[in-house]
Amino acid sequence: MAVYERSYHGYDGELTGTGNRILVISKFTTRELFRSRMFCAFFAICFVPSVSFLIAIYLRYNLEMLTELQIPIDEIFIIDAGFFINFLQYPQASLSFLLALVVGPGMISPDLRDNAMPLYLSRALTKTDYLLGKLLVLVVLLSLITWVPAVLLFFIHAYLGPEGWLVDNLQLPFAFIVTSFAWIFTLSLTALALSAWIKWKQVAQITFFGFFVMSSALGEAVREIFGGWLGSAFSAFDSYAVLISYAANEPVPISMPPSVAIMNMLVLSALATALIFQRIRAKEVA
Amino acid sequence: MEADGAGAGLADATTPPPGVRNDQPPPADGADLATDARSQPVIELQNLSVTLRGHPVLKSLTTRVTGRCIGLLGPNGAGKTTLLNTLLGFYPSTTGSAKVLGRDIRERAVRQQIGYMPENDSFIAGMSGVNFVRYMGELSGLPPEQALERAHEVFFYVGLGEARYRNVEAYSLGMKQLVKLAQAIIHGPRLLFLDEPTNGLDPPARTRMLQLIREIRDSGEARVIISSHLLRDVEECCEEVLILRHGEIATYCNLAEQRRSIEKFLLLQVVGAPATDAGPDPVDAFVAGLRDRGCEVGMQNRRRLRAVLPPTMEVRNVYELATALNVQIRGLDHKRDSLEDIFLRAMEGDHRPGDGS
Amino acid sequence: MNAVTYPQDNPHLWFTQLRAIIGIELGRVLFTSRATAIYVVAAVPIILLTTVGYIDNPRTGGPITGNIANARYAFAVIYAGFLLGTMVFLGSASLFISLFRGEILDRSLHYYLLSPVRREILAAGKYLAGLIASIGLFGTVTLVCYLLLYLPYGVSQMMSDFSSGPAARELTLYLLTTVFACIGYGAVFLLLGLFFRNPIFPILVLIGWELMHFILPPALKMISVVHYLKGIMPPQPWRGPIAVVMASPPAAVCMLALTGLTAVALILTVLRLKRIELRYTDS
Amino acid sequence: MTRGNDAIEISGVSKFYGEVLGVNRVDLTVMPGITGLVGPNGSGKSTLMNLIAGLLTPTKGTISILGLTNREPQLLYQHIGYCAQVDSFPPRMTGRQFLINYLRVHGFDKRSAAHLAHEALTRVSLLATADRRIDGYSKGMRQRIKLAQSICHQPRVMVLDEPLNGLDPIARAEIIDLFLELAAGGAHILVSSHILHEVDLISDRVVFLSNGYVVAEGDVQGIQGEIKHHPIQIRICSEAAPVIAARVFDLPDVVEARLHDDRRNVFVRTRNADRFFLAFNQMIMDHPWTIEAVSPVDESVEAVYQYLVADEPVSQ
Repeated sequence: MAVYERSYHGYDGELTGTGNRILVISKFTTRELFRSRMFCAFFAICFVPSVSFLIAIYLRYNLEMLTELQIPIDEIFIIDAGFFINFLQYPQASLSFLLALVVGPGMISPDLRDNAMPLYLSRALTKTDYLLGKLLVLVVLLSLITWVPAVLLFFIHAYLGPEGWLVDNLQLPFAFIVTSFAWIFTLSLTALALSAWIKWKQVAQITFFGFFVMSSALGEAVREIFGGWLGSAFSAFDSYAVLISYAANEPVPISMPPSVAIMNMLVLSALATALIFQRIRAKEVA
Repeated sequence: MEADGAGAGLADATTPPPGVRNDQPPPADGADLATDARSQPVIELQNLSVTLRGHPVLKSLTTRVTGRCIGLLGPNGAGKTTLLNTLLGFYPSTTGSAKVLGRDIRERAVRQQIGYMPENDSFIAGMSGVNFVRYMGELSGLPPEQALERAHEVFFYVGLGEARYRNVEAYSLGMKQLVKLAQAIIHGPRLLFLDEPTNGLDPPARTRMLQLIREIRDSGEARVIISSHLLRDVEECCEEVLILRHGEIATYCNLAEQRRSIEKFLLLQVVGAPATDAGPDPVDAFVAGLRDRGCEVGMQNRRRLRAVLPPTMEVRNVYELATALNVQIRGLDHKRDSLEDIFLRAMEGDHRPGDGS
Repeated sequence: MNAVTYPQDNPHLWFTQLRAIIGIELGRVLFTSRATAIYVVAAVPIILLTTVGYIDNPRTGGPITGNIANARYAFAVIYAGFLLGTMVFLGSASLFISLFRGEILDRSLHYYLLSPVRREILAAGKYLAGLIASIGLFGTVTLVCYLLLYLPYGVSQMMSDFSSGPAARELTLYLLTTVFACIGYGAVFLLLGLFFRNPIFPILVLIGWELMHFILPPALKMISVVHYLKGIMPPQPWRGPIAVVMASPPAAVCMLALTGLTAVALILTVLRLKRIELRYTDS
Repeated sequence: MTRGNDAIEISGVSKFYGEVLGVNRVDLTVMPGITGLVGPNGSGKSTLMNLIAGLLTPTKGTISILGLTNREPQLLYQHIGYCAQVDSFPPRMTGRQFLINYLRVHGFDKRSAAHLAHEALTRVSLLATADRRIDGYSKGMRQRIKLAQSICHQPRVMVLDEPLNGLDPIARAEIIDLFLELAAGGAHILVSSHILHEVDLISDRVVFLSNGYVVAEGDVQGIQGEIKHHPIQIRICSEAAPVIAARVFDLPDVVEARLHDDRRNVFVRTRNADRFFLAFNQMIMDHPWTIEAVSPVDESVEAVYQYLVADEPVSQ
């Protein structure tokens, strides 16, 4: 029989290396994100287009069901590279933008507003670890709704579809992965840069929303005056569309040269990264 | 500027006796610390200077801090927070160097052994209390299972057991301070930096916080540095005090040694019978009587007197006068140097109020 | 020596207070870091139209906009889509919302509420400061952009258009539209800023409302700002879906309606301000 | 100056935020001088101060400050200075500009505003840094500029929510002297604070709040006196403690004497303090004891606080 009086004692268990701090930050940030039901619902909606495209592919190759519905198969369902490009260009591009709008600004702003930076920095991790941890979350989430479903649909179609289709379309998945990563990094870095500089999450969201809306509105205005492709140089969405088609060597919908598209994304990402690092150097703490 | 006499004398002092609080008997067990932990200095500064935005804030500080619990004091803008932030690696030191627990502050691993409790409210929104502390634990290197287990342990230890599943931003001010302490001690650091731990707490919460700090200090597993403006709180926990002024060390001394007790300086709390219209008010008569006997008497307010007895007079004579005038001596104490006096002495030569850098 | 004259002895006290509030608010709205976004938004169209003025069309060698009539048409499209739709709308949104919601987020509104100033004067001071800033900024941008159209065609063309051509009337209408857009959107955003905790909602609410306005039943059209702005703007040769639009009332009626809408919004603002309760400590 | 009556009348005031209780049925008359407001966090302290400052309107009951209410703010706030606990300021402003702007909104002309601002800055000794931007100020300086803002228009009522928070000892002493000076000038000063010994030192009367109710109001001694049925405890420290412990039972109303295990302190509990102390004086005359220290354990504001408000121990 013993009486354990509640006195303080330290922790002498084993400690993990300092390398895994980035993963710890990503793990907890993701876990907190999925604790809100609203976000889970929104994230589920982001998968609706992927599922519907899957069904489309499945139906295409199961003729019996289609014949009863008397739908002329060949005219509607031409599943080719354009099919996947449309998948990435329309539903997934805007959904990934909305996801970045919802998640991105909330990455750093709350920590700035609630003065949580000293809690991180007083531990054995640097601000770069913190930023990489947050960036990783964004990149993973955005990948899950851009190139991951695209590549999956591609291989499912290759499996179901005609022989030899896989061989002569092999460059498609790589095109999807490369261009989607460019798009993901542009969105994530811009969102993180705004989140790192603006204390209030809502204000960062407006600025993020305003920035993209403004740039496409500007693109419209320029197209009105100049015509030609100069207008779409301002819009990141058009750049993404051009890059996908170009990488998949399909006819490019907008006459903008792909180099301008790449430049648009590079400039945006570089500017955002510079803003983030500027925030790192500024030794503001509490 | 070399620290004044008292401070310098300490550099080679032997182990200072456990702190004697002003009017409570000394702790019974006289915590027996492993001697090696005692002699190894907590913080060594080698003319450390820090300039922020072109403004010199710390001016070549040199000292070796060895106590178990050290109070960091100084007027606003003296550089307390800057010193803390420099030791934590937030600000780069302009010149000179500093060692914490024997390792240079530029090493990232040194922060593994430090626990830091920031001054202002700081938490992560949307997280439950225990989840927040567990996250901080894993960030300090604890593996996931131990982090969760340890999070619950420290939560119960700081007395927040029942609120651990609620969100931190719904906590009261006192609970936020306790959860900040919990995240600072979860990884069992060997050195704790507490920035204004009792600021804004109501009396019961303040007592509990001071009790926790004393327990951590007496456990011998961690040294504590407290930066605070509340001198009574520092007096209750700390054995040593480092006082900064204008970015320099004004005093670094051990509290017990500094408390010169002045026998003849009395603090009195008196209550006279209600002033009947017959004679003068008893309390005024009492004061006049003391002055007749050669005492200097200062009246803080109707109830509180300060009296300096002449060599010839004893406490007994005071009671004689009180009995004669039917005045009750509700409170009597020999005035000892409180931390406030040590602080004011350190500030001597600084008559410009509100200096602020 | 009592060098101080107390407010009670100041005959036109409310005017002094109004001037003070306008001065303070103008400083806060135009010269703080938050204002940079508005300056960027205002600079973009100017830069765009200057480049248009200088660059020649590679094929024809002449100005890109072909002839002045075509230029004026291009301006109409840019004005409706970009200048009015984005610059004035988003610009006045961020400017007027920050007047109250900005101060609540910064937790500095209590300094006003604790001053002996009538709530009517406080609301009026803030609104007027917002108006001066927005009309000053966006009005100038509209004027400069319109004049920039004439860059490639020389001053003579401009002079003749103004003296005899349609330019004078068109420019006045554009300026009036901008002014009334600031007045209308300003009052609405000022009010929404007081009600909504998260500023993003009022902006989305209004965008949705304004975009849907042409499919709204006539009764609901009455209370949308863009409906009246259309009445003031020079007639638009609309293309695309927006062409099918209910004819807006004549310009004078529109201006009156907008002023009425503004008055209602301001009265609601004052009522809300009278009952507002700030609890920073444990909010 | 409108000559309202010279008191703050709070009659039957309750304040609810939805179903959350702020304060409940508060009846209080605050006369000129310093009134300390004490109570744990969440006891309704801030709610009561915000009600008096007019930032909140009571759900039930009325508050009249010098005869005015917050329905006519243009009159009320000429006489009220408020120092919030939150330290946040309009952006990009120097200390002096902040004061001048505040005074201009009051309706003072440029010259009077500059004069009053200068006077207030001198009083809180912030002249040296008056023309630097507030966001460069340290915590102590921000506290002083807030205090300057609450006194610059020479109000007759000052509502100060933890005014000494974050100030260093020197600044605390200066600001306390300022309060005493203002109170001497006939102003009402309401100070809320958690540092009990400071509240006891400076306030003429103290209001104890707990869970939204006013549990006691008056000067500390008066309150202590009224808690008659609770015997008070006195600590006597002397070499002759054991002997004193034995003999003290001869004195009237002594109910308990406990010797501390260091045999130098004895804790005596008596039902009537006045009679005990007078008898104790006489007893010392009759015995050769040398008294080192005597301290009323219960008379301090900490003890009264613990008895009335807290259920946990509150150290001296």
